[in-house]
Amino acid sequence: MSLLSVSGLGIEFGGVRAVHDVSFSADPGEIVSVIGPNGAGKTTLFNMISGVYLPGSGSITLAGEDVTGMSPHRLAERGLSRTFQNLQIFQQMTVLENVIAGHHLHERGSVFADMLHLPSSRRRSKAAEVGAMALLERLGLARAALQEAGSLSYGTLKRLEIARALALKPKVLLLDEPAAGCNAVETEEIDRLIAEVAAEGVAVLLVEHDMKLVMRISSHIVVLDHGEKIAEGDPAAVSRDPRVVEAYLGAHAKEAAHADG
Amino acid sequence: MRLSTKSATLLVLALLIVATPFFFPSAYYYRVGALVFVNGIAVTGLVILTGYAGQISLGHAGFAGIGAYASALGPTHLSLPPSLSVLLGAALSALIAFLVGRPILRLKGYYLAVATLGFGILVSMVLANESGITGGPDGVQVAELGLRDLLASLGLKLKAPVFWYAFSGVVLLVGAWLALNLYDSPTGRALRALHGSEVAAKTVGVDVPRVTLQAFVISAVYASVAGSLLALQNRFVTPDIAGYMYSIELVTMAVFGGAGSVFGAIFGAGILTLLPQALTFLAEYEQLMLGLIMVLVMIFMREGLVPSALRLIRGRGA
Amino acid sequence: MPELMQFLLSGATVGAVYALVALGFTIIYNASDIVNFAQGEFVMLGGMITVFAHMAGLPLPLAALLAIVVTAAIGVALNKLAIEPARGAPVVSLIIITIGASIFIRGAAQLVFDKQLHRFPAFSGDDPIAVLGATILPQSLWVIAGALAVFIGLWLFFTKTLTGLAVLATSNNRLAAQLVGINTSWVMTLSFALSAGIGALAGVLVTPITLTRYDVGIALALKGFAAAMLGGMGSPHGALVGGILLGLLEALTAGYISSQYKDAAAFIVILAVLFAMPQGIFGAKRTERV
Amino acid sequence: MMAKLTTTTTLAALLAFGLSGTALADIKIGATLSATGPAAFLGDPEAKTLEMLVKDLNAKGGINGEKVDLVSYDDGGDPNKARTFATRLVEDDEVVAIIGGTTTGTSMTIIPVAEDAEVPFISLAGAIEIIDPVRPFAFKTPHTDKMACAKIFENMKTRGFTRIGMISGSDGFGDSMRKQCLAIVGDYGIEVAADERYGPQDADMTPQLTNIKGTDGIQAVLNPGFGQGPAIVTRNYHQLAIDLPLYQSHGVASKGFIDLAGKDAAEGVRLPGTALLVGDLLPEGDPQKPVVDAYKAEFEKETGTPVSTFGGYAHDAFAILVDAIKRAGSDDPQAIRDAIEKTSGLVGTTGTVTMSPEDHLGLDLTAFRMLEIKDGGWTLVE
Repeated sequence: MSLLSVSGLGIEFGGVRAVHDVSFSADPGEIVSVIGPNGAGKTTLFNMISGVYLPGSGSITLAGEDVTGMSPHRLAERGLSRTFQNLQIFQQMTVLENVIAGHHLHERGSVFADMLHLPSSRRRSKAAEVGAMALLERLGLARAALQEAGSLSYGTLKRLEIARALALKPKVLLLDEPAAGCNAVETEEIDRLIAEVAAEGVAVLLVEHDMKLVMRISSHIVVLDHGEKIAEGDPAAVSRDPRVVEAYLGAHAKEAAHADG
Repeated sequence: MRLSTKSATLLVLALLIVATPFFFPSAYYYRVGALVFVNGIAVTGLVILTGYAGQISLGHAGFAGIGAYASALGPTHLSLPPSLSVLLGAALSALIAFLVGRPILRLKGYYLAVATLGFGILVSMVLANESGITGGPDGVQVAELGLRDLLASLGLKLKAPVFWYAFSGVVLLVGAWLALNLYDSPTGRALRALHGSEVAAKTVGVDVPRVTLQAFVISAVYASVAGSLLALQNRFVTPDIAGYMYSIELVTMAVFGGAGSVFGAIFGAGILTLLPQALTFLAEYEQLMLGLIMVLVMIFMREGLVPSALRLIRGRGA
Repeated sequence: MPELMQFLLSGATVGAVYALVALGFTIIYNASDIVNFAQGEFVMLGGMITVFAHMAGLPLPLAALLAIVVTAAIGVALNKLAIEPARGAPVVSLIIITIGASIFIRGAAQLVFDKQLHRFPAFSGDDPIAVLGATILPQSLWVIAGALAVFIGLWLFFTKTLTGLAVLATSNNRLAAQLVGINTSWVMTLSFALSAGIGALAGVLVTPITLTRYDVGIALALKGFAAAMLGGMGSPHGALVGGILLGLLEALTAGYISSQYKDAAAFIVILAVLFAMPQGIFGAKRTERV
Repeated sequence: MMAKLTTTTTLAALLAFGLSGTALADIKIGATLSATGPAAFLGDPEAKTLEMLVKDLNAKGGINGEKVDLVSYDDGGDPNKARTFATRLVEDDEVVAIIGGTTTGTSMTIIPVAEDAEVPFISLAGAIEIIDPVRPFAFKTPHTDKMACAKIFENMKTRGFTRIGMISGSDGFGDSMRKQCLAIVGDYGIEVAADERYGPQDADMTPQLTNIKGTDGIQAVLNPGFGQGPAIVTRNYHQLAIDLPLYQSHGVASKGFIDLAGKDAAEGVRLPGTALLVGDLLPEGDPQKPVVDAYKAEFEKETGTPVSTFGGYAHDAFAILVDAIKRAGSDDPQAIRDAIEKTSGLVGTTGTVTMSPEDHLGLDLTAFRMLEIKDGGWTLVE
């Protein structure tokens, strides 16, 4: 049995099928990439898996439990964490606070203790802060720790989101275009990081446009087109699949090449 | 050594509370000071709700009304001492905030604004209509808190405005301390996180309905305590205290000074309480000026007076 | 039975007043997603300017026209001076801005005009018209007709005219609207002018019934606002139906249950509707984008 | 730290600058009135009246040769502000007496301040609570609501009515008067068979009036309230063609009411009013005639607006105070208080005032006149 499995998932917006009958699964340590042209429904799929959208049909199972339609914070409690294509940073908080907030599930406690500044509250905060600092070090963000997040560059914020998502100590991590807007050096760092995280036993779900990155690190690829799954398999098999080449790779190869410049 | 925001805020507040009386020519200034503190308490609650959690309420005067009437009616109807009545009012406000907040906080933005507005109006309507219990629109008298007499019997005789200045000042300090503790705590971070991005807050595990409800209940208790203090020092209360205008004034004070900062919001309460007193010869223009201030601050200093000013100072320094 | 009829007529009269105010909210909301808390002041201005222009010797129709034009100009000024400079501000700020504007307008009105109650003569006299054993004043018919006319006008405007579609497009996606060549700044100006003008027209129509004073705006805005929410923000159907429903609700509560708690009953029903249907009866559902 | 220091000094400066006082004057009288806000239509004429009277008095040489200085604040009808201004008047401006409290709510918050500071206070609000129980320093000039009720019920009794309907505003005035009326209505052998309410800003009262109309055996209807409510009630009453006598309260005793209700609708409406409204109808020799005629002429000349009962309350309060200071021969608050309590036979616009330690109002029912509206004007019923 897989850690995460999605079966027959679908959703409509105003009668338009955004995602239809998509099934796949992911195991611990696996990196599953979801690829497809723009508008193929990748982010919508992520939004359903992470509980942001309520699926119209199908089901999602996490560690054997049916979690279809469960709210995001309950999914977070069950070890599912994510980043966003359009950044969702806590702008008014410092970089460090953003990552401490990522530790919410580990640091939360009685609101009375928090207001009275009781030792128990301070202990929780301190532990979260230590964990957050470690993550910032790992992602090379330690120097920016006390800066307000809103003042940072796009690439840095992308890494900050990953740090925040990791703070949850997730079993399943959904990364929505983690390398978008990053330069070559940053992309390589992210590449390394994803591999590391997977190696620790986390199931990573990845939406990414950088094909070289996808082909290099994915253990399994799911291809979407017009909201439907058109192919699935390991990178070699997918890249050979004629439907994929026709629907996607042909067009996208150019795009990727262009992006690489 | 760099002072933390918390220590700095508390220190400055304490200094202001203790030092300004040396400049007071008459007891009347203590009265104004006490009003600043009472409004400051209510506004600190709004900092938690609006500044931290990003939720608006145009009905918090309703909770001030509950607190005020609890301290008025507790002694007459339940034979409770006024001090216990204040606590009862706070508990009642918390309970009502808890019950009302659950459904209301599902709404967002304008809908939340109107729902809270409606709640406040309902409270003032009940206070005005149930005249058998509440004394109706003309109001009801409030018993003496008794603490002043106690102090007098111990040899410390204080004029009413002086006593209320000191008492409200202490309550404000405690309220500010609690709010500042919350800011830098797990719950505070969760609130500020959902203010920044609700969806991201959810995905890091923040139970948004739960923490917004906590913020709503806490801010209701602040408003309730402020209402009680106001009623007790005025010795009389009318349903106006729960009215729409007082709700708006509270929000304006918070936003004017800076809803994101406890000191800013209290500062806003101070300025907007003092202005009408300083400009009595312009009383005719009071509404005009209040409206103008609200518009201008929101356009030119979105974060409010104090945070905008601090940003400017820091920007220069860097 | 005549009692019920009287309650219904009363509800329709009051409801039409609320509907007119609610209709004023729709345009600005549709163009900018802003709920204009100063809408009630437009209604007040419509009434007060007419009163004072009429007292100064202008014939009533001319005074009313003047009131509508001046109020529309004030609406445009509000947009230019307070709303446009605050573009992109969070909802909380916009709420405070429009509330601030309403307090400002009220403060100015008490200085420019006075603090007394006023009215001017009803358009078609005060002789009640009998309907099935109940009565209604001719002015109520004017208000009801006015609400219907504004509703039909708005409905045609939003569905049949290019300008109306441009307003909707601006609300949906300002940037995209600009890209397809819509002058969004002009659309905003127009929306505020129209909203203010409709508000003033409402003021002109209702003043013989409700009377007017510098501070009548708040109560009217709150009721109109509640009506708009009940029906669904931004929908002319919603404004009309919401207004009439609210009026009927109040009249029937006052008639059959308790005149003391009719306002409370109305608010409770609205809150209940909002919890069941957060978008109101006719409101469009919006999906949050991530 | 710099920034914080600046804040402190600014605050102190603000306090010191704006809040500190007016120049020393001979006799300082304070007022806090609701010249703006929801009760502005009461407070505005009151404020104007006081201003006018003080100017006059000083032009005539003041009291016992000393000039009067009026310190007047606008509390906007907010009891909280009223209390603050009262504190300011006694603590900072150090006035010898306070006039004001336009509404019951504001008056009730001023009372504890005046009592604490032992400064006489003359309220301009209606509720009986202000002077009952009698407090040493609290006085008032308007008739109580209870007296208005009594006047109305007396009139109803003479017409043989035993069963009436009531429709009251839910504002402070309407609510208080409703309570007072219900408390004494039984004494007149009258039964209230229908008891309806309306909100202060309601636009249509036909449902309530329809219910009253549908109640069996009702002989007359009473509408305690002020503001737009009574005007709309009167119009709706006419619209529903209810042919029972309609009584309004002293809360609408002004020419404006007839204009707002409309001449036709207001025809035949009765209400208890003061002599001020009917000065020209008073017989020569009526002691109030010269007083009301003088005040009316002067007020209308000075402000260009018609005189109202409410301005008259302020007129009387000022007259009582000036008379008391004259008799006391000093501006010591305690002496003034004692003199006010001994006020006797002082003719004001509301009536002839004779106070005592048990009565801090000093008016009786005879001061009220039952008026009836005919052809858009007032007529005396008696």
